[in-house]
Amino acid sequence: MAKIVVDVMLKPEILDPQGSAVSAALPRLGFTFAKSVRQGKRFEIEIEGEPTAAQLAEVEVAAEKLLANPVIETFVVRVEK
Amino acid sequence: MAKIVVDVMLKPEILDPQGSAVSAALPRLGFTFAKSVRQGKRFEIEIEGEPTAAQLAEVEVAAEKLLANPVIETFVVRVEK
Amino acid sequence: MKVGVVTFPGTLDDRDAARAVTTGGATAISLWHKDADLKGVDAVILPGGFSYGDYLRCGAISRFAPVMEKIIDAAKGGMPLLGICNGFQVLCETHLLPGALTRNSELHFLCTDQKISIENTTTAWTSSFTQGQEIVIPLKNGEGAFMCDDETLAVLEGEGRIVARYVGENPNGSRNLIAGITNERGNIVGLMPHPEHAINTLTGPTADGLGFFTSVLNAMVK
Amino acid sequence: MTLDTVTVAQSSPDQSQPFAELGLKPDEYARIKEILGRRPTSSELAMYSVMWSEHCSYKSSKVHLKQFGDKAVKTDALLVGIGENAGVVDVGQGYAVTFKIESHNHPSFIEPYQGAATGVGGIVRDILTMGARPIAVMDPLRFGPADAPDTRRVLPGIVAGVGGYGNCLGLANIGGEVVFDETYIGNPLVNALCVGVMKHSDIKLAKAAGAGNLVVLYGAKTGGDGIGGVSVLASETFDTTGSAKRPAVQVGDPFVEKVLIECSLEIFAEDLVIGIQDLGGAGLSCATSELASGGSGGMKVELDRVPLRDASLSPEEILMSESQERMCAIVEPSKIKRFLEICDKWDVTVTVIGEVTDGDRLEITWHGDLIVDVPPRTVAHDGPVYNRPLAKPEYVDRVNAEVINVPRPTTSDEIKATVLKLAAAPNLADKSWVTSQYDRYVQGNTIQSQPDDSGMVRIDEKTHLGVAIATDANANWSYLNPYEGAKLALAEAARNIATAGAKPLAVTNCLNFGSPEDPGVMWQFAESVRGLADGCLEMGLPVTGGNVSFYNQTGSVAILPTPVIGVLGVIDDVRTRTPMSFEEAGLDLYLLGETADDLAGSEWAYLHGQRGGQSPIADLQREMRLIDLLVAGRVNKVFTAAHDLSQGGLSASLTEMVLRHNVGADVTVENIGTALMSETPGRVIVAIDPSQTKTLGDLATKHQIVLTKLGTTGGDSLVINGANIPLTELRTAWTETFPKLFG
Ligand SMILES: Nc1ncnc2c1ncn2[C@@H]1O[C@H](COP(=O)(O)OP(=O)(O)O)[C@@H](O)[C@H]1O
Ligand SMILES: [Mg+2]
Repeated sequence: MAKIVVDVMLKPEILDPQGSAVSAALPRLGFTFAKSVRQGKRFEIEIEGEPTAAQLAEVEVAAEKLLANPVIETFVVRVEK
Repeated sequence: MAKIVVDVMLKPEILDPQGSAVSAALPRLGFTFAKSVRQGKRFEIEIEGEPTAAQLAEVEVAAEKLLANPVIETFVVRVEK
Repeated sequence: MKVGVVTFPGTLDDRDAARAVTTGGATAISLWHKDADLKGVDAVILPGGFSYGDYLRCGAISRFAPVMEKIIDAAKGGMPLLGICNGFQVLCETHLLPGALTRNSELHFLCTDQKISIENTTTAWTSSFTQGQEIVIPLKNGEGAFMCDDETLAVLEGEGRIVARYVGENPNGSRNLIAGITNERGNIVGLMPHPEHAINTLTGPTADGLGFFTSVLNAMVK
Repeated sequence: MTLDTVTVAQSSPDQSQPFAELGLKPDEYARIKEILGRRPTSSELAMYSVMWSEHCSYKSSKVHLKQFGDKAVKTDALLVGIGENAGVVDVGQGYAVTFKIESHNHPSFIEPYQGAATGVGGIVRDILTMGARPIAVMDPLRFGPADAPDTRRVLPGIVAGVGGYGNCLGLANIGGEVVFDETYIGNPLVNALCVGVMKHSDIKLAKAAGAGNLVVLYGAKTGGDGIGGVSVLASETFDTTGSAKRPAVQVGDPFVEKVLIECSLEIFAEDLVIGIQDLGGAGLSCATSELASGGSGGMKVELDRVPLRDASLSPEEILMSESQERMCAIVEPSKIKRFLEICDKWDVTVTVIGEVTDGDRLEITWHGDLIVDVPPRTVAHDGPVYNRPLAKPEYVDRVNAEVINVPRPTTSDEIKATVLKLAAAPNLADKSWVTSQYDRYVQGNTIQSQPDDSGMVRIDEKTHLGVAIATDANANWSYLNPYEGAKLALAEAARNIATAGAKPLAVTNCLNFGSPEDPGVMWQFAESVRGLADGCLEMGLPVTGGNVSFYNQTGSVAILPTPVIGVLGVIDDVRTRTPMSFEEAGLDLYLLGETADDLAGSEWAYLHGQRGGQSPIADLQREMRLIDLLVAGRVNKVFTAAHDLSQGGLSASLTEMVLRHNVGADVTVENIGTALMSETPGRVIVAIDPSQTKTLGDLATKHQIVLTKLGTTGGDSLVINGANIPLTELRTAWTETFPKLFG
């Protein structure tokens, strides 16, 4: 059984109020490490057996069609151990 | 400039309504690869320069305190190239 | 005239939309998300609510409902189509309208009596209003901030496709105070606030919303 | 691990069992053995432990709650009384209304968002279970001090949870309360009320009758949610440092619940169920034992058929799981096909898990092995009953003897400062930071919601029949005098209904208290119940149901006694309601009722750190005359507006009235140092057109209510005894408190 991960983030030019809220909250709690924070989504997809190239291609299609909205978001598909 | 990523997922025993909804929608669109889907959050934190061990430790603390809700969520901190 | 009102699982304001249609003088026909035909309706409303719980993204799952295929075809052929709130989100997900609706800038659900100005009275749903008319109708959503790239925004502004704008303080971070937009042809309108909850002063803040439902009576399928 | 079957239990009578960890006392465990004639199996032990917990069995409160039955008023309006999932009241025109409040206090402290969300989800299923369409919710909330850091964690989460769940269900939020006090700091109160409407013929009950009928589980799959939550959280003093028990956090899925509601209503409409029960606290243990004891026979359940979200769950855990959004129905075999079709239409998971038998046992098997064999009544209804010791706490006489010593405004500057200070007090300030996160419009029948005295919904679009609901508690008065405090809360809720012109009809309640093992707390509880029962009897209002929440304390400090009382009223034509405020100048303002020096337990005293003195004594006869006057005045169109006086007294009520439509008022009162802030109960401000002066006077005389002219409406200031408070300044004070505190 393997895990395919799809990371979905808002495009850089799209306003991210959630990320901004985190950015603003961190220094209030005394954390000063962050220059900026963006918040996105992470999908963990469990599949049966090892992922094939065809399967990964299918996940790409599903990500494009359903998991991400290409108007405002970008995504990355990868296999995680 | 480097990027620290914090992945936050619901604990496995906690119900994930969003993941279930995606799981249910995929086969309706003809995608049959997924045994199960869980949906979480991904934070991309930009920092100045290369991350130090101390900085990563601080991010861990911030994740525990702010980015994740330890009652129902787990998180992983990592550096991404 | 028959106006279809679609119910997806999790739709909430369908009865209200049907009531507004009736009050406006048309006949409301209920359409189920699994329906394969449009029951001969002359126009369609995608009402508000939390279809599929708003999970993933608002409207992202509903857009694939069987009934949507027919609606998309009919709307491309000129049938008047109004998406209110969640319906607007569905229209953006189907790409019948450009842009997307994202999280309110304050990050919580906001229910308020909102003043908007009607900026385009040539659409199928706004002909009963006068240009620049200011009305007050409820706004209630968690993800109502209209976002698009600069190019799209320029096109929308340039072609007068902003149907309604918020008046006063920006309630949710929408670009250019956009509360509603239309397609090039003017038959498809997406609107974030809820005119169906402002059809009388007994149950709504005003009766200002009725104009959307009377407008469509004048719009014939071309 | 081997399965602990009935056979195994019989052959290993001396095996030790973790009854104490499950919250059972040694005598309770002995009683279970006595009932069964053997030791319980681990599954049986699980069932008894959750069902005999305080939360499910009401073991400490039962002896007191009996009064609601014993002292009950005879009324034909009550179609279903206490005991079912919720009471049902006849509101005329063939309509029945069901309403109930429940608490979700402890889970909301641990995980504010999910705790509050699942609290709403649970009460909504109770209402649905009666056969009604849920139409509106309310949320009486209590928090620690507004500026306490933990309040900043808890309040936004709870509000978001109430909204997140309720909004997604399409239920209008028509009111609630937000109250701050130190005693709630480690123990916020999240009470949730739901109201539903149906036709008389649609009423459903929790009973499993007719051998051969099927037991059907539908809705969400069962997971490990909140296992042990019921018994652990409700039976033992809440202690965050306690042993590592199963996480008691349940996560709600409002979308699944919304679909479950629509699916159930369609099933009800086709009359496909004999009995029905929602799965709340104690999950399947509760649903199966209650359904079986509600019927005439027994029940057989194959537990391995239950659809699981987590395949590793043991049978004990499945029985105890509190996974949300599940229902259990009893269905005749001839109707099951249609039942399954409707579930399929809504994509709802549905499974036949057993059948009704003509025996008298509840038998549960796991892959064919018998793991539970009990008389269902012993689980559901024959739990232990405690007559716990009670004693009037030492503090009562001491604080009652204290003399209130607070500033009393006399000059214009002092009057203005007092009004502004009260307006900005967190307990009295504008709550729209909270309420704007709730959908008040959905379903299109909301006539009144915040900031009105009561919530009001239309239930028939043609006849305009409607119902109004208000919830109230005055914990400060209950602390000083729990007997009077409960009566006063009842009176206040009834008055809040009547200001709109609705007629009070029935009562629900949520009794939030500290540990019942503390005799002082038990005394507060007993006095509150006695007060509420006496009050309801005197006012002719039946108690239709409610909820008790004990163990609300932080360490050894109990919360203030907080009996939240909900009153439901009916109004024959919502179009004729009396609004809470005026939109025009030139109206006359009058005060109905007399003002005494009632600063004990008042907001003004609280703001000055004083909690002593004597609470007012409820005069329910006068309250009833006032209610009659308000209803008659509405029917005869005497009032332009009416607004009740409560926390913050005249100052707070005038503030709310003038800010509602931004129309000022000029009033003059005698004895301003008392009159401005006193909270004497039984008072209402009314606005009338001057042409109604004589009618109002006649009404007051007829109902023997003291009438005092206050002044007139108009202008852009609130002027009190010459002190000029511009509305802009007043509005700033009133509205900025919450955004400043919570962002
Ligand atoms: N948590 C809440 N949810 C919804 N409405 C609320 C809540 N808290 C307060 N409200 C509403 O705000 C208004 C003012 O509250 P409050 O001062 O407690 O009223 P009252 O004094 O009449 O009991 C009322 O309409 C009440 O229903
Ligand atoms: Mg009131």
